[in-house]
Amino acid sequence: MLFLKSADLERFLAAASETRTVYVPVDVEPKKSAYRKWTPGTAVSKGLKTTRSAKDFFFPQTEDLVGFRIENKKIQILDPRGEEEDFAVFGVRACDARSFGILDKVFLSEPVDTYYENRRAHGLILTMTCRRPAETCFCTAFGIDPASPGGDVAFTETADGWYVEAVTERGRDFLAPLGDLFEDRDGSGAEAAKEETRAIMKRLPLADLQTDAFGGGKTKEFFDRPEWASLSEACIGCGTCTFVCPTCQCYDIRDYDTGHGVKRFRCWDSCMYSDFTKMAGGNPRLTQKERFRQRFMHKLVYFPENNGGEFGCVGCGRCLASCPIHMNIVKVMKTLSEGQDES
Amino acid sequence: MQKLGVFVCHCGTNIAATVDVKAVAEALGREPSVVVSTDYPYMCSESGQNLIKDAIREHSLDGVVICSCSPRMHENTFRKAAAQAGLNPYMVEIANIREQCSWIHKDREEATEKAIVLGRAAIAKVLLNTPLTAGESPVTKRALVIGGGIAGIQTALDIAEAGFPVDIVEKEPTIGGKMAQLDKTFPTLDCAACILTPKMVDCAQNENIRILSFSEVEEVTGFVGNFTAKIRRKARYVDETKCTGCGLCTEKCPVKKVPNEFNLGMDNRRAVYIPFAQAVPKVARIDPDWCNMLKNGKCGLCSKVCTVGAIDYKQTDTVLEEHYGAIVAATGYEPIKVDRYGEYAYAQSKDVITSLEFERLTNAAGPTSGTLLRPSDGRHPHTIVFIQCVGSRCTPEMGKTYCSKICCMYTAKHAMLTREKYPDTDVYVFYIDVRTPGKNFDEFYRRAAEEYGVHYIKGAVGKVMPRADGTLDVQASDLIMNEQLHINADLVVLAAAIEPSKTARRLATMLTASMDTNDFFTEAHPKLRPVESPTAGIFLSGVCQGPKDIPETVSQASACAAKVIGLLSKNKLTGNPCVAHSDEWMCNGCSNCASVCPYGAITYLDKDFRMPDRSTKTRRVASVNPAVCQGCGACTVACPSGAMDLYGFSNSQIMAEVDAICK
Amino acid sequence: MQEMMKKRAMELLADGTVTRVIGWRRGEFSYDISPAVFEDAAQIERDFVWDAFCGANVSKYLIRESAKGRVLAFLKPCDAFSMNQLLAEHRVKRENVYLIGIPCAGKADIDRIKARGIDGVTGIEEDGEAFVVHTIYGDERVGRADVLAERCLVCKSKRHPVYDELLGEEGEDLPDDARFAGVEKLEAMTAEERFAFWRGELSKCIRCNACRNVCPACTCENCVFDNPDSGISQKAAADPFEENMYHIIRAFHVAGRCTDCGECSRVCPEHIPLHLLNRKFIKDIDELYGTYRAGEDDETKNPLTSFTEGDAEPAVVRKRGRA
Amino acid sequence: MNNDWKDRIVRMSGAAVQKCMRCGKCSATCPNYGEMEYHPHQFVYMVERGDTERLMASPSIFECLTCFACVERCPRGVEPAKVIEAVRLEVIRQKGANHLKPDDLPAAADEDLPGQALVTALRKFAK
Amino acid sequence: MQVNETGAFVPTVVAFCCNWCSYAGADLSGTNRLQYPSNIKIIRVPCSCRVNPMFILRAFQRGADGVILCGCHPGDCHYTTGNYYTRRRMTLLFSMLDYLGIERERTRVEWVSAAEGQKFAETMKSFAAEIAALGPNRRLEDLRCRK
Repeated sequence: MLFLKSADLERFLAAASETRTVYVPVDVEPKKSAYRKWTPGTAVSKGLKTTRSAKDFFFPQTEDLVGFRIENKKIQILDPRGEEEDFAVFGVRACDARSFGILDKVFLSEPVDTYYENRRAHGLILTMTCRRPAETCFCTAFGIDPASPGGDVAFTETADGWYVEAVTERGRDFLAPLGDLFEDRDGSGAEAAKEETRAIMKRLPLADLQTDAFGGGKTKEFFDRPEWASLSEACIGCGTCTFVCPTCQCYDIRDYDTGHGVKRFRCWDSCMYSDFTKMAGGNPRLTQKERFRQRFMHKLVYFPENNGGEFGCVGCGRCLASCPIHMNIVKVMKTLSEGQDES
Repeated sequence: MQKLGVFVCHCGTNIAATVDVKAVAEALGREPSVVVSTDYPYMCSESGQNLIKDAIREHSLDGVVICSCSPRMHENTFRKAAAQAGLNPYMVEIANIREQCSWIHKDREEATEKAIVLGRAAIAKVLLNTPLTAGESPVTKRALVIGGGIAGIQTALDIAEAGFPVDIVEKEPTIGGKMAQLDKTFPTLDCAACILTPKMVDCAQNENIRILSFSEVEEVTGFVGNFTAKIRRKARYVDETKCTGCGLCTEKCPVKKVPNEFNLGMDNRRAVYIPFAQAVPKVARIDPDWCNMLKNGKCGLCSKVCTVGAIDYKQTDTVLEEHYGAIVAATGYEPIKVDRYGEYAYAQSKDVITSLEFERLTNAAGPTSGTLLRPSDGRHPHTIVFIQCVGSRCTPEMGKTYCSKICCMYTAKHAMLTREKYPDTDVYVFYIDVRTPGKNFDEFYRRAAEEYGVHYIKGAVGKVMPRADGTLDVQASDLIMNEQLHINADLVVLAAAIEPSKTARRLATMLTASMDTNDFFTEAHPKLRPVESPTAGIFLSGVCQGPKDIPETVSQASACAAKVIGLLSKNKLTGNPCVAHSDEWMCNGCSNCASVCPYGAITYLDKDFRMPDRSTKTRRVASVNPAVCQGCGACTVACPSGAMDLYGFSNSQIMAEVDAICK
Repeated sequence: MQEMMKKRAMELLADGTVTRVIGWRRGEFSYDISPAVFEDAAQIERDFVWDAFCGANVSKYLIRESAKGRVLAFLKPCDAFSMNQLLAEHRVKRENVYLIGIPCAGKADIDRIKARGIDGVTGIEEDGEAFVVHTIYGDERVGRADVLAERCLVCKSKRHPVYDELLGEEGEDLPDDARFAGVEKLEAMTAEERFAFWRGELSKCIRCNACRNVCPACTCENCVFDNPDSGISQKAAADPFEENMYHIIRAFHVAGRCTDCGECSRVCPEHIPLHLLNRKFIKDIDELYGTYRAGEDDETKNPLTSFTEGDAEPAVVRKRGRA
Repeated sequence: MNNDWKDRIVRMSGAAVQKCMRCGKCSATCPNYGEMEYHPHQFVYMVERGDTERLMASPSIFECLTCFACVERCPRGVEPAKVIEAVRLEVIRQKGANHLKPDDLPAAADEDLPGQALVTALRKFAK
Repeated sequence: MQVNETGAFVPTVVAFCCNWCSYAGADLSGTNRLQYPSNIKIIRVPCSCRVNPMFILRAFQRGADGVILCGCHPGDCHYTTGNYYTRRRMTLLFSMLDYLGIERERTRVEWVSAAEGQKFAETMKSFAAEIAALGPNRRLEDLRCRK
């Protein structure tokens, strides 16, 4: 099995950077990391998760879709897209890696979103196992194994380096020319590390979180539950949960008049916002309760209903950490499940 | 898609000489929405206006942009033209390509380019204009004239003659003002009192005129056609309705040493007094600073002698509140204090006097009963020196920057009258320039010099030094002879500059009328609207607007009256529709807007709103009174939610202009 | 204190003074406490919590709650200042709120605990001047002062400018010297340094609107940034300019109204020190127009809706210290 | 008309000769008027006209006492005394005596020389 | 960014002028034929207090290099008090822009009366020169709007 020593990470990233831009998590303040473009000397974060998820690489917060130029009463239509370059994202955890599959289901089903498709085609995902999961982690509830993170190439972290495994054909092609950077070790160390991770997952406070109560076909069961009122009571209607979420994929399309033309761009939207789903005739979701319910019903009921049972959440826990009022999917799941027992 | 018309004016060569008007019309014609774009030598001319009207009708235009002179000039002209063609007048925008383009740039290419940008900004704005309809408000058919000098008197008489009630508010116990203190008037040498007092009496007798003497305006609120003024009627301790002006009290009053302000302190009056024989109203006043009864409760003589029981020691100030449709400022002037010019020794010598003091010294009702005597020793002066431009035409640090306008003429009058009455007197006038434009003015001055032998010397006086023998050594220069002179004078008369009354500044603030740096009221237009203040409903009469002599003051006062009559004869006024308005759905009732509104135009209502979920919610929201709002826009910025916006200058309109200019 | 609060809440519910109670509800890991509305004694008994992690300012909820009926709110000094400002702006019906002032010894910031490398938290206990943090990786002990929120380290006041009753001892205003240290540090930099600093911070903004939505001064029915008719609505910052624009205008709109409760900085998922913007306005107002504290009372006029004839000219900015 | 000369005098004196409205108050106020061939108002006028030679040749320029009465009294802020001072300087410079250096001072100074003269000299030559 | 024929930077300057004093002052400088640079474009507002900080930021966003706001002298406001509010608002806004590291010279407030045509022209000249010396606005521009 390929093994990359800790000391050789810099060499590996340098080599990878020759063929593509490589993004790595970097500490921006103690225990807070964000993806940055790797350049020689960039220190890779040892933290668990970046504040923002890796979905930004494929589905950025704002993206120009089309441009218009108006000259002498004539309108010209412009495609703002240039040649997309190859890039790689390093250090993607299992939860984020799974999220791409969820996004694919939305963006790559017909009609295909070519902007997203184009980025996916050029992006290489280098995943990493979790050695020190946090209390907010609950990926296992959605059948994710943080010890087998997937992606194109998976890195299994140990004390002195990483076991490296190509998961896809693209991953193999990527690793092939880099052979001399790795040692060859037997896989037992990797297995031990993976077991260690799995063991920690079992001790986490949310290890027992159950998803059985939820899934496709449960709309009627949950839609009118009285608990939504108290759950959503403190919600301030911000978009934090949606914007840090690796699977939220709603966007708005807007026009911006630059003075010499118009740029039509899309930007993330949030179902928590009061103008989400606002139409000429009004807004069907009148209060924060309906908006709040939408977000969780979507992740726990509607999405699995439309996507073969797959939940729209990967248990990364970012919303648990970021929500200004600490309301989150876990509290929702627990409250609704409890209520179900009583009823 | 809106249809716009663009009209580019040449203004003869005023614009066309520097701006390529054809290129501007062509470039703007390429803008989206513009369906017609043309140029014309004079857009403001009738044929120019017809061009616009025809285009509006022919192309069914939704908006019009006129590239021409400043909107301050012809905005109304073009709005009216648009209205005549059936377009809402507020769908017109002006791009100022004359004052702010062709006149300030020399390079043709540069000016043309700028004119196009200004045109684009106007197009961007007009696309967001909304048709506006001005509201109407009733007119209170009563005028307030502040100041009872000749200006105020004339204005009030003219307004009253037209049938409208007028109140004259005068801060002194009598009307008459400065003119009442003058002896003769140039260039005809009429006696001032002889021509003024009949007018004062007319005022008193005119049933449309109410004289509020010894009163001051304290507060003015409201707007054109609908002012409310609070007028403080100061206590005079004499019941105006009872006093017959017999003067008994003034003879019996034991306090005799009160400096008489009517004679500029050159003689004395009693503590209870009537300012002068022809005072209107002829009512006594007790001076509380001197009256023993008011100061320490001992005396009461006047009360005893008064046959009608008019004396009222317990009288207090009262405040009268009255509504007016128009307000006239006629606050007049004061001579400046001349003690600051130490070189003239005004403070050292009693024989250095101002021209106004000279008027009193030659007036039959003055301290010397009209005989010209030196204030110091009461002897007849044999050599008199008049000094011109004292404090006029100076740097701001040294005095007033303007010419006081009346000094040349009244000095010629003084010099002439002195020589006529006392031919043994030598009279010198030191001048920088003698300025005598005016009907029969120069002839008057030449008579003084030629027929009366007044010595006019070009040059200033450097120093006046009192000498031991009681005469004054006047050191001056004679620029024609190029020599320094010393004249041994008995009397020196200073032609002090005149300045607006000190009360004018406070009044201007109350009226929200603007003033220049010298505290003269600013007129709405220096040439075309000289008797109106820029603030609607406020009019200007007399010297409060700028130095002028009596004939000029009277003609301006009548002009002012004509404007007031024009206003008062309307039953309704059309307001300015460019006022603030609040979007009730966005307003959160925080009160920020009301706290910056200078007119109190914003109030709050608890209003029921039907919410999208069919519930009813009571919310506190702002409401603007469009008749009171003047459209400054202070509230729009104070409002954090953007609920408050201004018609005619909306957020989106201004931002559209910004965008057009910056792109 | 928590027990006293629960007792008073139950009493006031029972005697009909109020029908609802605003407080804080326990979370999963001790620190993740949510503001909550309680309607009966059982809920209070089970879920009501008051500890060092009850940082959320509950005053803004009273806009909504006071419109529904009589409600009891427990207010920290910070919340009470915000409350008073809301009352001054007629946003809360005073007759519909019953306000109990509660003392505050400063709130802990979980991010500062985690920044010390502590994770896998399962519970936190207060132990005098320290916290014992239980984690799946073992227990950790941290000093209270080391993990207090920034806003609490420079607390402006322990006093409640408005209340119906107080629980515990009333405190006093605290000196302001330390509060503006962060602003002063920036002011001492060159313009280039300041620009670089703010670009670094504001470029992190994801426009989640948490700062705005949590802010007790941001109570517009429809924010200009959400209103398509305002001409400046933005859903995301499509350009660095829009990041600047949003934060400048937001700070400007709350200038003279911001009580410096620090919620904006607390909720920012990107840890942008937003309080430094608001405090800059507070400091400028104090220096130029005299000390003013929003929420102190409901009579003093907001410095942006008042003036004096001798106010400083805008050119004063150009004349300041170094560029 | 010598415009260079005029500009130099105006620059050196900082006086605004064009603001003069010929009232003659400077001359009227001048205590040394009798000793002068040209009087303060004429100085101002001649400078404004660039009338170089006659003025610079006139002993009047050294008759001015620099009492500043004219500066004090001028209603237009023209400052005639400063104009005269500048003309004086110009004369001195033309004579080539514009090179007094601090090092020269000890030799030039004698006990009877008033201290103020030294200060004035330095001020003059520093221009 | 605009460049003239000699290659020198020509800034875009927006001047907000109140209708009663400064706009009239600008007209007067035109009437008196007092020149000032053509890259200054005036926007008429009823009162300086109508100018929302949004407008100033908007101008920078759209490519302005300097923004100047002119109103009646304090105490002379046509609406009595408008410019007093302007003064506070703009002082605080400018201070905030400075705090964010935006060049403090890019913004200015001047009081110009209807009689001060000369002052208007002088002010505009000096402001335009100052902005030209400062160079193009890069810190507060919107790249999408760049020409």
